[in-house]
Amino acid sequence: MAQHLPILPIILPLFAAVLIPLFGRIRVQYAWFFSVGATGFSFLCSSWLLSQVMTGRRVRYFLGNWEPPWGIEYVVDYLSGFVLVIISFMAFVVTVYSWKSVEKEIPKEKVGLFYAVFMLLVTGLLGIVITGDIFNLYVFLEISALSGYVLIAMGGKREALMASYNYLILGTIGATFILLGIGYLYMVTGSLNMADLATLLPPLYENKVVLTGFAFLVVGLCIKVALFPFHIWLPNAYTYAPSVVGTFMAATATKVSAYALVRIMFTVFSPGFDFKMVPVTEILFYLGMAAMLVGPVLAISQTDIRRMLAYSSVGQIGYIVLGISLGNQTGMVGGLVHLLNHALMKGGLFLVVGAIIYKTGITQISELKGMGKRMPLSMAAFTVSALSMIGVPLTVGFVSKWYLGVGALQAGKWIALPIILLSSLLTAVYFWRIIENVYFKGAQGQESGRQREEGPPGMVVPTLGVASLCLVFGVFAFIPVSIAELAAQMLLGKT
Amino acid sequence: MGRGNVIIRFIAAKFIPFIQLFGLYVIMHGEAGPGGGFQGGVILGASMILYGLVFGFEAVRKTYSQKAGDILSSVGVLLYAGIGLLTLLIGGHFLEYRVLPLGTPQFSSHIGILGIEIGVGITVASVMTILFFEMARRKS
Amino acid sequence: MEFILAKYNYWIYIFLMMIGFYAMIAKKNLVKKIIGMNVFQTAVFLFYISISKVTGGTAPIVWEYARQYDNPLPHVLILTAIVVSVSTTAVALALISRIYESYGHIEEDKILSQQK
Amino acid sequence: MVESSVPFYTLLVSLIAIPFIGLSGKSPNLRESWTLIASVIKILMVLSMVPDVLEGKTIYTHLGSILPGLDIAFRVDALGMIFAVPASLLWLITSMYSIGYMRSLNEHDQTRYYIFFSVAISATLGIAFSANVFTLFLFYEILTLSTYPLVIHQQTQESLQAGRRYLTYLLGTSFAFLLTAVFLTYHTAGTLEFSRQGILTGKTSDLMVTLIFILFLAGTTKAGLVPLHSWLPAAMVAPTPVSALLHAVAVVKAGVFTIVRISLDIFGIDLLRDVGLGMGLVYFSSFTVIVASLVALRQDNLKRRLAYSTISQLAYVVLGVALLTPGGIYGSTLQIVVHAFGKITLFFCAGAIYVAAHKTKVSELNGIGKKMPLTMIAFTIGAFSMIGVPLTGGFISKWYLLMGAIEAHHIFAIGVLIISTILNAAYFLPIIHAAFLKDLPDREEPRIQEAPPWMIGPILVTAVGTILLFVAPSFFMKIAGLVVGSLNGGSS
Repeated sequence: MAQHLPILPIILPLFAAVLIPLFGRIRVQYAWFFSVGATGFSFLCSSWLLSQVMTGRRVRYFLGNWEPPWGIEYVVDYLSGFVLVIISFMAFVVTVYSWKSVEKEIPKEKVGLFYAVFMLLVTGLLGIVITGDIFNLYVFLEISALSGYVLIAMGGKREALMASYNYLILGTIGATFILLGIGYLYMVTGSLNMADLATLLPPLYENKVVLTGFAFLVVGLCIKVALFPFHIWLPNAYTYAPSVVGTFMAATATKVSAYALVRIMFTVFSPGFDFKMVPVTEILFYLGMAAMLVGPVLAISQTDIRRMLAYSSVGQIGYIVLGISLGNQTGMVGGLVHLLNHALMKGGLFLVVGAIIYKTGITQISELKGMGKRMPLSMAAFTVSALSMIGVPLTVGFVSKWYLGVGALQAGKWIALPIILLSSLLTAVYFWRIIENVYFKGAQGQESGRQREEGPPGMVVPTLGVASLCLVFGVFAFIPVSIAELAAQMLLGKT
Repeated sequence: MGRGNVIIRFIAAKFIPFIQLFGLYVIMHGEAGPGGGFQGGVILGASMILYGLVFGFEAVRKTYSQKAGDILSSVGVLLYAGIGLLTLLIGGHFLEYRVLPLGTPQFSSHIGILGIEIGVGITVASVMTILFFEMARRKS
Repeated sequence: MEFILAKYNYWIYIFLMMIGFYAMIAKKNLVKKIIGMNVFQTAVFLFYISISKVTGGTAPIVWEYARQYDNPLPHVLILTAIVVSVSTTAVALALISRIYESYGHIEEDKILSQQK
Repeated sequence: MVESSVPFYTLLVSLIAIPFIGLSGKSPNLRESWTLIASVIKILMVLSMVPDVLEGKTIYTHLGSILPGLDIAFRVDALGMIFAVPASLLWLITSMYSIGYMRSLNEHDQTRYYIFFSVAISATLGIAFSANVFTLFLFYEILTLSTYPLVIHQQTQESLQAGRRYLTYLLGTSFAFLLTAVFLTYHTAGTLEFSRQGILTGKTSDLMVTLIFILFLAGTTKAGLVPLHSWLPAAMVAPTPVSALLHAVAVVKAGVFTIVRISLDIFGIDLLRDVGLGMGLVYFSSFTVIVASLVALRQDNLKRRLAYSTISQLAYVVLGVALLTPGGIYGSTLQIVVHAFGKITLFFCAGAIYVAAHKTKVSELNGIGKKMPLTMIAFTIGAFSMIGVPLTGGFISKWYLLMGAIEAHHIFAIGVLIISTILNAAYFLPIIHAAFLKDLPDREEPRIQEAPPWMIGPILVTAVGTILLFVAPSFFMKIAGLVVGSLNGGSS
């Protein structure tokens, strides 16, 4: 059975997605149980896969036992194992957390549908990560995107509909570009398997068709990643989605697209191609830095806390892209570790916001006064995550920043260093506004007046768990970093 | 609704069984020639839509309730995934039909693919129908 | 001229694609955008199908005249892509109908003016 | 070199106390006794390391490394000790004083206050004991963040405003410049570990060294060097014990200590001299000394006057190090201790005046010596120490600073020291004059009206301490001697 593990993380949520509409009719709670079970096992399988990979073995799985390049292949290597664990972990945490929040935000008759689609989203995201087939990647990308559109539209406000629609239009443009790029590559190589493409492509690097295909792939993925200036779909989508969906997508969706970008750039194509033959990393470098500045600046001007976090995501994506584009191992490690770190930080922040909305319905920053006393545990988690985002030492945020900074210096790209630090400062500005409101404003002399309104344990425990991981991986940073280092070696090792 | 021309109603009534039969044929034929679950499913779904257009949605709902549609769409996927899981449990890879214990590997493959196609067909047909009726139900 | 004629399939698909792309970006009507999206996607499907053609090939079915046959794989891929496209369209139309219910418009600028 | 975990436990003590403080928020007596117990244990632990340090040994703890090159490690040497001993001693005294102050004024959120107080002192000792730039940076940030809630304790619009400035200056510059400097140091030197010979020697161009040095200076805003000083007067909105802590024990001193540490152990005296950075630093700090004193002259708010005095006094420390002579560094190290005792006395007095008489302005202090004789005598001692009058500790440090300047044949520095002494006298003596020799305003009757004993006690202790530093300075002089001795290729 052990050799079938690679398929399990994908089909468990898929099965759940199918079974939930059937059993959810009997009792709504079953939907939650199935989801938790599926994501939980998915996480266990992913962790097991990662541990397998860490022994130095690449795990491959042929669907239907059709050998590549004919059949579809699932590959788990350092990189995909790492991302797989991140995604399935966040899926598990968010699902556990979701019960109360969904109960409140989604009409009862739609809860079953909600969980079914949510599981499809998880399936799609995990599929993107694990697949070794470039067309399969497109299909999973669309599965996740479609379920994303549906989930966002379930947000209560009518703005959610327009947000979902705009996301749909831009997402489809991106996906179609990707499809077109895949077509170009297929046209000259006749293969869709990533590993196979990697051996077939190098002699064709001068070919104009290959270059065009590459360009379409990168642009399409940049839209999916929401890299500045393709980020316009993101803020509304995260703001108006149901809080569970906003949390999960903020923590994982763009990361997975970033993973796909890395895959295309470094596995299908090679570092030599990216850095020497086309100016793609150069462009990504500057776009990443632009995102790092624009995101926080826009975040500062927001009054809605979720929209602020969404713009902050735009900035954080810049870090990941910057790390990828630096072209040395340190920078790459920074970018890859930030996949995990940002998932934890942003996940934690959105989880807290979800709890606040559940408990009080507050979405405006100015209304958060005195929240530090009303929801002390949640706000503690928020503070830890926020400090992480700023990049205070001993939190995960510092680890990414350190690697990115050192990587930038090693690459001789000095300009990146002040940008990274400036971005941290801007991040500090918009988070400090909240922390000041939460702890130090209003409610003077009401030391015992206001009673506690902490969220239910089902929400608080996952939140605290994620927030404490921000600290754990900030102190024991060698754990994710060592995996990311192996992954970076693998990606950059080929010439 | 449903008050269409008598010719249309007569012809539709006579045609729908044949359309459905053809849909089934396309599904069953999928593993050996042009056809398959998608195409067959769409044809089946189209027959339901035609029925609805001509005789009215209430008529459709009588024979094919919304609940049935919802369940069928899940069942189709379940069939697909279930066969995949079955092959896993038997010891093959996911969707490796030839390990199914049905005599020769060729025959097993035939049956396996057929099962998959039927699953796809059910899902596609029911989803098509659901989509159409959900859209039509919204009288703006 | 030779250049244009020899690659006519690409010209067709690029032309269609640009029409669709224009409609997606420039049209204010939400439904027209979706129509544009369909044209846009179909153009890419056409591209796939056209590259699968082998000169003198027949349909990829085992029959007596089958010496050389077209590449069936792109067809299969596009079948999947069509399903994706249909689903996207379905989701989009469902969204539009709900947008119409809650805003009373399907013109983007009017909706945006309501959101303010 | 001695391997020992004591430095780490020393830090941990006040952190362990935090949950106890937090849980006993309902009964103030219990809460405050936790604080006091922790501070006593902390002092004992710090003192327990003194013998080793006096023998010239270094105590080293490697706690773990976050990433390759980023170790959390502690190293207790003479320089660290000279910061840690007064800091931990004065923390105990400040805690006692806080009890009196906070209770007299019936402040809100006292539990929060004591918790962050404890974090702040841990961070301060962390800075004193850090063995590399990363650990230093880490505790530097923790100190900033943990003192923020103390600064804005009033939670008024004004204090939030001041808090924002506090953070912008401290957090902002440390992230913008200090972290950049850390990055560049790591990039050029490949390590962040402190070393007596400096770690940048011969690694890079003079230009780069200058750049890194300037970044370090700009990033260490805590030192309050002009023109990056304005957070300090703004932070005077804090409760007085906090101001005392900020100035005398923790924040500003941590900044100055950081500059000293980095100058000596990252760059090294030789490198600074070769590149000519010492000279630059002399002029820079002299500028601060003079300007801050001039500004202090014009302040009417007592605490603000004291704040500018701090800026000026602590620039002495930087000045002394910048001379790059043994005498100068000797004087600087002593100045750290002496100023701590003197300035904390002054702030305590300011707090006592506020609690007992509700006065905050210098112009209101006429005749206050008749109402609060003990307080004002202590104030006088503190002020004399600031000026450098004999019989107070201030004389000793100023003497050695002057010796250092003479040793360096640095006429400019000598001039600065003399002028600033005159200025110090000019802004302190009028206060004393007004307090004792002028008449009380008509409405007030001259009866004794001192602050509560919890406040008077600490004031007297620190005042006596200031005098003791003149009478029996041998302990600190010995440590200072070790600091200087280790410069000449001594064991690190």
